[in-house]
Formats: sequence, structure tokens, C-alpha cells
Amino acid sequence: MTLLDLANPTRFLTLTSRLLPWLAGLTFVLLLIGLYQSAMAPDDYQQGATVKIMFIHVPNAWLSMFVWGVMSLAALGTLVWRHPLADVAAKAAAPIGACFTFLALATGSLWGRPMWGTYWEWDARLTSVLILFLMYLGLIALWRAVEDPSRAARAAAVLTLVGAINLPIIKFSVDWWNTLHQPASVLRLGGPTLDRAFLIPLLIMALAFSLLFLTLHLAAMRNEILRRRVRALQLKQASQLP
Amino acid sequence: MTALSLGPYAPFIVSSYLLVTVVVAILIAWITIDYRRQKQRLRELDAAGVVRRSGRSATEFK
Amino acid sequence: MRLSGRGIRCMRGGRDVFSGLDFETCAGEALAVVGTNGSGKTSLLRMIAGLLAPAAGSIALEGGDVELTLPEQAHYVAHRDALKPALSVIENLLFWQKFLGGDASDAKGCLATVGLDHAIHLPAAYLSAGQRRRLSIARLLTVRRPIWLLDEPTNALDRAGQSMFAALMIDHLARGGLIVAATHMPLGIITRELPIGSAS
Amino acid sequence: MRLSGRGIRCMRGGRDVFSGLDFETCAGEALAVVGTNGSGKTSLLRMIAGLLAPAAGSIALEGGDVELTLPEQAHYVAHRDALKPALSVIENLLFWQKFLGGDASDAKGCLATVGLDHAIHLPAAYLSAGQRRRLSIARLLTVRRPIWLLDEPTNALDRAGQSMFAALMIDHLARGGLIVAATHMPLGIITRELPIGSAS
Amino acid sequence: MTALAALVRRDVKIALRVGGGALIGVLFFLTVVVLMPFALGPDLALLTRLGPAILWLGALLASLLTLDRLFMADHEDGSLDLIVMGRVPLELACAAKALAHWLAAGLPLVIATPALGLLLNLDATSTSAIGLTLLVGTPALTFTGMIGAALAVTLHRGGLLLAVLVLPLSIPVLIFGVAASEAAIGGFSFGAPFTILCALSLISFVIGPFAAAASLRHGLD
Amino acid sequence: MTALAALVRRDVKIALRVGGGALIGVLFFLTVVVLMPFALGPDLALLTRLGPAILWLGALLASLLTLDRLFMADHEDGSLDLIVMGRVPLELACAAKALAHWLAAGLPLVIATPALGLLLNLDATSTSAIGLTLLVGTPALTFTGMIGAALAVTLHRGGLLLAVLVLPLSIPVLIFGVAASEAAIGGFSFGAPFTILCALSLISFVIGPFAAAASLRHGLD
Ligand code: HEM
Ligand SMILES: Nc1ncnc2c1ncn2[C@@H]1O[C@H](COP(=O)(O)OP(=O)(O)OP(=O)(O)O)[C@@H](O)[C@H]1O
Ligand SMILES: Nc1ncnc2c1ncn2[C@@H]1O[C@H](COP(=O)(O)OP(=O)(O)OP(=O)(O)O)[C@@H](O)[C@H]1O
Ligand SMILES: [Mg+2]
Ligand SMILES: [Mg+2]
Repeated sequence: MTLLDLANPTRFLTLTSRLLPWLAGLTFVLLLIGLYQSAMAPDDYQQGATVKIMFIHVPNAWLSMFVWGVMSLAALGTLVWRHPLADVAAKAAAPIGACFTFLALATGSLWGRPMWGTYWEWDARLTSVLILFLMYLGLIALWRAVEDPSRAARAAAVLTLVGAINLPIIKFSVDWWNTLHQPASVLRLGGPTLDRAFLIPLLIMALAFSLLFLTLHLAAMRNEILRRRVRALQLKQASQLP
Repeated sequence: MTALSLGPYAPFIVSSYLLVTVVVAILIAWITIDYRRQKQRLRELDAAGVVRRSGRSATEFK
Repeated sequence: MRLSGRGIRCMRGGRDVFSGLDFETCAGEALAVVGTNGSGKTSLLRMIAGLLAPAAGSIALEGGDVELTLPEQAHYVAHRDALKPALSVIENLLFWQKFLGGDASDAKGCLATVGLDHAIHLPAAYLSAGQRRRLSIARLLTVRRPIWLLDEPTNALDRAGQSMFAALMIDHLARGGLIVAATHMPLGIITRELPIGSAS
Repeated sequence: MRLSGRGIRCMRGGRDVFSGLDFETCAGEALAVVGTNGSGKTSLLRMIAGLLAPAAGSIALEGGDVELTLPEQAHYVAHRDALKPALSVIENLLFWQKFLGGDASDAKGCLATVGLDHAIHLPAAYLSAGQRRRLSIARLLTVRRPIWLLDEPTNALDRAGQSMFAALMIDHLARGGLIVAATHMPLGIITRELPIGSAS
Repeated sequence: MTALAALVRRDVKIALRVGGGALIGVLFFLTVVVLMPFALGPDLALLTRLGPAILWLGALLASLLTLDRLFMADHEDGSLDLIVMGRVPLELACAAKALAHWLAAGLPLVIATPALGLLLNLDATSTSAIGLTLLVGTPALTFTGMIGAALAVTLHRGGLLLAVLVLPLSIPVLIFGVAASEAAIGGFSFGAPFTILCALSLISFVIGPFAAAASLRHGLD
Repeated sequence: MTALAALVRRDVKIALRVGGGALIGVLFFLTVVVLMPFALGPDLALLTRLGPAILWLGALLASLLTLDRLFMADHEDGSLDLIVMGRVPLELACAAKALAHWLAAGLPLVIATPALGLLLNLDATSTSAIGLTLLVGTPALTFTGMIGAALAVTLHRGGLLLAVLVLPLSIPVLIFGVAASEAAIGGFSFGAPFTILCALSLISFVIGPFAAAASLRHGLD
């Protein structure tokens, strides 16, 4: 099966239906391992037990950006190649990305209270993530506000690509401005500086959440394809009426 | 396994894990319910005798 | 019912368009206002509709409903068709029916009369020029006013639409209605001509 | 110069309007697109103008200026007349002439041709429906494109206006121009008919 | 009655469909509140102090952004002609349009106030006080603004001119709205400014529709 | 070239005629600045401190209030069809329209800054610093906002939805504009935020027209 075959929505549906149970199972197992590992991780000498929040905060934070990246690729697919599945991928990803972003914000706040003494601070990292969240909401609103999916897809694609400028700002905000938030310790030039005792559970959790995203995204894409089929058939039904 | 000792900030840790669980659960639930709903609609359209342009029935995957 | 105007003078944008215009028309009769472009046909219709004040002269209705003013007994089909693109065909029609107070039951019937019944739930944004015009005509039918003010009503209608509309006008006249229409085309019914602005 | 379309399929708002349409027309010829309301005449014109993408099929121009695309060699007279009410007649015309790049000197001459020379400095907001249409025709003359796409161009024109416009079209064809017009009315010139959507 | 209800329903429906649904209003206020710290600086104490002002400015902004189309849209597509010719008194029709505008642009703010209060670090009493003043005061913004919207139609003008016409009219509402909210937060007498705010609203309910209808009736052509 | 100049001239002319002339822009900012003390309370020290923020919020407001009609007006009367069919590249035409918008809605603010600075009790250096940041930054507001304006046309949407889509994009401009002004007032390093502001403007000059043209080209029908 080549990539070109996947372009066919029907082919895509068959493939996902076969793949989804396996993906879901794998995600579940990895999540369990990751949770166990993070429960067993030692306390940090500075942060105490609150370091456990890291194991869910960081994967969610990474995914919040990664999902926008996926949507940007899909946007290119929509605008440049006019690929039918690209619209579907972009639309299906937005609510999931919004959830991850919300979780990154919420767990960050819950971590910030004990660490910085405040839930919220208007610093560059935090606000740029909040902007990301607002842009996710804006995109979802746009998708919901426009009935014609292909029209909405092109508009959303333009907006997604423009919003992608926010990603490097989020990533490097800690380096460009001195912020409360700590600088990168895993995804940085010159390798991770995090202790192995934290690094391994973190990486497992990150992998588990990525798989979770993949699973949910494929399932949501399947729903979206079905929704379009329903819409097309309903339109057809309406025009068949005498 | 010894009981986890989460120190003075236990409420923050527990609530963040809980929050993640709840949100992910809502996401999963929404996606499954959505799937059921779309399949249901397709079945109704099939029953109403509307066929796709390719001539296949509405619920057919292949 | 008798609609008449005496010595009407029309000024627009500070310039005289026509003056000293007299006209008179009765129930069951269609008056076709004819004249070159810019001679003031639309302006005259808007004066009858109460949307524009004559610079001199007066317009009066005799024998109508005494509790209502002239504009309240008329319906005006203009170039701009008062449709909201975001609403569906039936939503547009039902709104005007409720707001202007027409016969509540037969909105769908009127849509069928003008041949739009297959497009009932389509957003008005999707309508073609002629379909919009047909929807305006459906509104004219639903609100049921005795006086019809029509500004080039057959514009954009196809031939079938034009004869359909001619039949509707004949029906309206037969029931004692009154029509004032501005037009460059024959309307397909017997009309009395009111030429204005002979030397534009 | 030869304009042709092969197997054109038109979808609007997710619904099929027409499909498998072929047409062909040459310089010096006028093609009249005819059909019932909603059959897709306007949609076809917009496809030729490059404003709407066909769902299938293609439209090609042979023998035109090779450095320019088809839309760049055409001018489209639509229902909406692209006039700004806040600008005067001549300001509107001169803007389009400069923007679309027409022959600079004769804007006033074109206004005279369409009978608007007395209204040169009037704001476009003051124009009547027919006067607006005449101004659109003046623009069509000033920008001098070989391909004219006309959507019910004689709407709102009085009889003198219609024959004036027919003469202009004949002149354009004689100079090797090409006309595609959607219309319900006879245009007053010899045309080849392209019926679409026979069973709407 | 059904005529006016139909008008309100239509306008709300259009506002929701064109504006993108009921949630967009709330999202808009969220954005405005998020925006403020960028402009004013991230000092949370200052933000809390300015809380009522920020929410009131958001309300003013939302009504300004949407008011200019209140009558203009109906004028451009010819609906206004038919509304004027109708049997419903023009004053009532204008009031119905303003009510619909408030439902789409003012009410979401009142509903979102609790959430926005959290972001601005306001406590429960302050939040509810601000919510109350907004509930009473935002209709006044709409009903005074509609005069400007009607003038815009008859003058064939728009853009910033409208804002210049409308803003001075809304200053009293803004003053007493903010004053009442701050009184509630600071523990001063809430009653006095609040009463004045209510009075302003009531006055605007009368003057707005009459002024708008008068200018429409004499200005159409 | 003459084609683009004609487009700019036409749009400015219309904006001035419809918006009520060149002075209205200045008057609008005057109103906003006069309004702020009512919302924020008449504490002059606070007002001075918030001076840059107030002026920047005014700029944002002015561009939001007028941006939504940037392409919509041309779409509704059919001009956009002819512009798209024209021989001028659509990106350049979009840029010309944005330039005209800035001339009518942004430039008046820059010109009025000295007078407004007096009202807010700012000294000469602060005023000129703010004026400079506004001169550099307001074009960025227009050029990012035009993306939203183009989307509004292709989506047939408007109102608050547009503001919700546009505001997040303009937050960075606001941040660095205010930061640079405050740095100049407080005597910190003005260069760094000002350079970023310039960079943002330059980026928006590229991205804005391309994004707007792309969305218009794919979205008209
Ligand atoms: C609402 C508040 C917060 C937000 C929006 C947020 C956002 C983010 C984002 C977007 C990342 C990924 C950055 C990258 O990949 O370079 C991240 C990573 C991280 N955050 Fe947060 N954060 C918040 C609060 C906190 C707090 C309070 C702490 C701990 C004191 C924290 C600790 C970390 C750590 C350790 C990383 C991993 C950095 C790395 O190793 O690369 N965050 N956060
Ligand atoms: N913007 C649009 N979105 C979706 N559907 C549309 C749109 N415009 C038109 N349609 C639909 O496409 C079909 C063809 O429309 P079109 O305007 O091309 O018709 P037409 O032949 O020009 O009709 P008329 O004689 O009334 O002008 C119609 O059925 C109409 O409902
Ligand atoms: N809003 C206006 N303001 C000022 N003058 C106007 C306005 N509308 C029209 N006019 C002028 O009034 C005159 C009559 O216009 P009107 O629209 O009544 O003409 P008409 O007979 O309907 O023409 P047509 O056949 O072109 O529709 C015209 O010369 C026109 O220039
Ligand atoms: Mg007329
Ligand atoms: Mg048509």
C-alpha cells in the first residue's frame, strides 16, 4: 500500500479500522508503564514530589506544539496539493490539540503555585502558550462557524500557517527573554541535561501521549470522513425531493 | 509497594493527574459517541434508500 | 380604491428630476411607469411607498382601509431584495410574513407557486439572481397587500418566470388589487402607461 | 482567437449544477448562454473569468496574448457593478481604467457614448439603476479587453440604451472581439445559443 | 408582538450565524482580557485594580465593533425600506433591533464575567458586583449607540466617524458603571452610582429608539 | 505602478469621504484618550504610566473598527472580482489596500501623538519615543489584520469572529510596541524591543499580503 492509496478516503477508513484496536492497546500499555515509572521516580532535591507533575506537564506541552505542527503540514497539503485527506486531518486535530494545550496550561499552573507561589504570571512562555490556546479555540470556532467544509478548510489552512510562527516563539521564549519558566533541558542542542531517573519516565510518558494523540487523531479523522459522507448524502437526499 | 509520599503539595499533584485523566476521558468519550452518531445517521440514510455516487450503500466502508 | 397623485415634483440630490406629474389609477388596473433611464420611475415608486417625500404635490389613496396609511397597504418589490444571505429561503420568507403580518399558513404554498419549493432550506446566499427575484415575488404573495409597487419586477426572470409572474399579476388585479410598476419591458399584461420625464 | 471548454462540471455549495458541458466560440462571434433560472449561466461566466474553479473539465483560450492568462484578457460585467457610491462617475471610471490598464485618453468619450456625459461629476450614489448599468458599459469600453463576459447586460437599460449597447457589441465583434453573454432577453445581435441545464 | 419577536429572533440568528455562534462573544471577551496585560504590563495587583475598567472597556469595544452594521446592513439590502413601510411602529422596531444586538453582543459578556474575573484575580463579591453593573449598563451602551448607527445610515457615513459620534454618548454609562463596580470592590456605597446607572439605562431605552426612528424616518431616500 | 497608486488613492479617498475626512481619525484618538481617565480613574500618575498602553490600545481599536470592511466592501459591490481578474499580482494589490488603510487609520494617530502626549502628561522624549514606535508598529497591526479581513470575505463571516481571529496575531506587536515605549520612558534599553518591533513589521509586510492573497484566491466563488 503506497501513500497514494491512502489518499483514497475509503482505503483510509479500512486501514484505520484495522489499525485502531492495536494502537489503542499499545497506548494503554505504555501509559501504564509510564505512570508506574513516574510513581517510582525519586523526589527532586529542589522541587520535592512536585516534580511528578513534570511527567504529565511536559508531554502535554510538547504535544500542544507538535499538534499545531501536524496541522501546519496538513495546511500545506490543503493549499498546495489540495489533498482531500489533509482537510480532514487538520480539522480532526484541532480539538485534540486544544485539549493538550489546555492541560499544559492547567498542569503548569498547578505546578506554578507551589514552585513560584502563583498560578499565573504574564511571562513570555506562559502567554505564548495561552495565545496558542486562543488560536486553537479560534480555529475550532472557524470550523464550526462555516458549514461548507472545503471553504472552511482553505481559510483554516491559511490561519494555521500564519499561527505556526508562534511555535518558535513558544520554544525559544525562555532563551530570548528571562522568564520564570525554566529553559529546555531535554530538547536542546548538546543533549539532555536532565537526570536519567527523571528522563526515562518522562520519555516513556511522552511516547505514550504521542501514541494517544495518534490513536485519537486517527479515530477523529474517521469520524470526520463519515460526517462528510453523511453531509453529502443529506444534500443529495434534499435535492432528490420533488 | 510502599504508599507514595507526595509531601506537602499532594493536592496539586493529585489534582493535576486527575485533571489530565478527566480531560482525556472526555476526549475519548466524545470521539466514540461521535463515531456512533455518524454510523447511526449513515444507517438511517441507507434505510431511506440514498446511495453514494459510486452506487455503493451509505454504510459500506469499501 | 383609487390611488392618485397631483402636481408631484421630485428633487433628488438637489436637482429637479420631474415636476407637475399627475396620475390616477383604480383597483383592478395596472399602471406602467415608463421613461428613459434616470427619468424618475424608481423615485416615483418610492414616493408612493412613503420612502421619499415629494418636493411638491401630494399622493392620496381613496377607498382603502381607513385605519392604515398608504405605505402600510402597499408592498414594494425593489432592486435590492431584502434577503439575508445567512438565513435559509424559508426563514427569510417566514420572517417577513411575521413582521409584515401576512396569512400565516401558506408560505410554502407561495414558494411552490414561484418554483422554489425544492430550495426551501437552502441559504439565500446560494440563490441565483432569478431565484432571488422569485423569492421576492413569493414574499409579495405571502404578505397580501392590495397595492403592489414593482420596480422592474421581471429583471433576471427567465421566460417561464415572466409568464408565471404575469399570471400572478392578472390574478391580483382580478381580486381588486392595484399595481404600479416601473418597467422597460412589456410585463405581459394589459397596462395603462404613465410616461414621465419625456425630455430627460 | 478561440475560447473552448471541455467536459465542464459545476458544483456549487456541494450540489451539482451541470456537468459534461462543452462549448466553443471564435473571435467575431457572440455566444449566448441560455437556460432557466438557476441553471448555472452566471456560474459558467465566473468559471471563464477564473473566479470559480470547475469541479472537472477545463477552459482554454487559443490564439490570445500568450503572456496573459484568460481572465487577464477578459472583462466581466456582472450584476454587482463594482462602483463606489462615494466617488463620482468619472472618478470611478478613471480608477478602473488605471487599475485595469485601459487606453488613458478616452474615458470621457466612453461616457459620452453611453449617454452619461451630463453626469460626469455626480457621485455614483446618485445614479439610477440604468445609469449604473451604463457606467459599467462605459468601463467595458475603456478597458478594451478582447473577451467580454456579460451577465444579463441589458437589465435596467431603457430601449435606447439597449440598441446603443447592441451597436457597441456589433462593433466589438467586427474588430475581432469575442462575447459570452448570459441572458434571458434577445440581445439585439446575432448570437449562437449555448443552452445549459436543459432539465433543471 | 409576534412581529417584534420575529425581528429580534431574526437579528439574533443572523448575528450568531455570521459572527460564528454564541461562544464567539465569550471568546472575544477572553481575548480582550488576555490582551490587556500586554498593554498595561503584567502587574497582577494593578490588573486587579483595573479589573472593572478592563471589563467595561471590553463591553464598549464589543458594542462599537458590531454597532455600525446595526441599521447599515438592513439599509444596504433594502430590508430597512420594508421595515419602515410595515405596520409596526418604527420606534418599536428600532428597540427590537437594539435588543437583539444586546443579546448577541452584550449578554455574552455578562455570562462570561465569572470566568474573566478569575483571570483578573477578582474575588467573588467583586465579580458579582461587576456582573450586575454590566447587566444593567451594557443595554445602555447599545441603546445610546443605536442613535449613531441610525445617523450612519442616513448620512451614508461609517468607520471612525460613527465611533466619534457614539463614544461621547457612552461616557456617562462608562463612568457610573466603573464607579459602581469599584464602590462594590472597595466597600464604599454601591447604591448611589448603581442607581444612576439604572436611571441612565432607563433613559436610554426611551431616547434611543425615538431618536433612531426619527433620524431614519427623515433621512431615508 | 500607476495601477497600484490608483488603488491606494481610491481607497484613501473613499476612507476620507465615508469616514468623514482626515480630522476624524485624529478626533477618534482624542476621544479614546479622553475616555480612558473615565474608565481608569483620574489618577494622573497612573495615566502617565499607562500612557503608551492607552495610545497603543487606541491604535488597535482604530484598526479593528475599520479592518473588517477592508475587503468586504469590495467583495459586496463586485470590485474584488475585477481586482482578482486584473493584471496586477493579487499580493501587490492586497498590500496596496493595506497601505491605504494604514494611511487613513494609522497615520492620523502618529500625527496626533504630540497633542495626545500633552493630554497624558508625557514629556517630549517619551512622546517622540511613543510616536516612533507607533509609526513603526501600526503598519504591522494593519498587515496582520488584513489576513483576518481576507478570511472574513471568503468565509462570509464578520463581527466578533473576525476580532477573535485577528487579536491573537496582533498581541506580539502590542507587547513590543508598549515595551519599547516604556523602555524609552523608563530609560531602559530601547533598542532591543524596538528592533523586534521593526522585525515584526517587516515580517508582517511579507506574510500579510501573501496570506491574504492566498485566502482570496482559494476562497472566492
Ligand atoms: C501555565 C504554566 C506553564 C506553561 C504554559 C508551560 C509551558 C511549557 C512548554 C510549552 C514546555 C515545552 C517547552 C520546550 O519543549 O522547550 C514546557 C516545558 C517544561 N516546563 Fe512548563 N509551563 C508552565 C509551567 C511550568 C512550571 C510551573 C514548571 C516548574 C517549575 C514547569 C516546568 C517545565 C519543565 C521542567 C519543562 C521541560 C523543559 C525541557 O526539559 O525541555 N513549567 N512548559
Ligand atoms: N454562492 C453560491 N453558493 C452555492 N450555490 C450557489 C451559489 N450561487 C449560486 N448557487 C447555485 O448554483 C446554481 C446556479 O446558479 P447561477 O447563479 O449560476 O444560475 P444562473 O443560471 O445564473 O441563474 P439566473 O438566471 O437566475 O441568474 C443555482 O441553483 C444556485 O442555487
Ligand atoms: N439617492 C439619490 N440621491 C440623489 N439623486 C438620485 C438618487 N437616486 C437617483 N437620483 C437621481 O434621480 C434621478 C431619477 O432616478 P431614478 O432612480 O428615479 O430613475 P429611474 O427612472 O428609476 O431610472 P432607471 O430606469 O435607470 O431605473 C436620476 O437622474 C438620478 O441621478
Ligand atoms: Mg429605477
Ligand atoms: Mg445569473
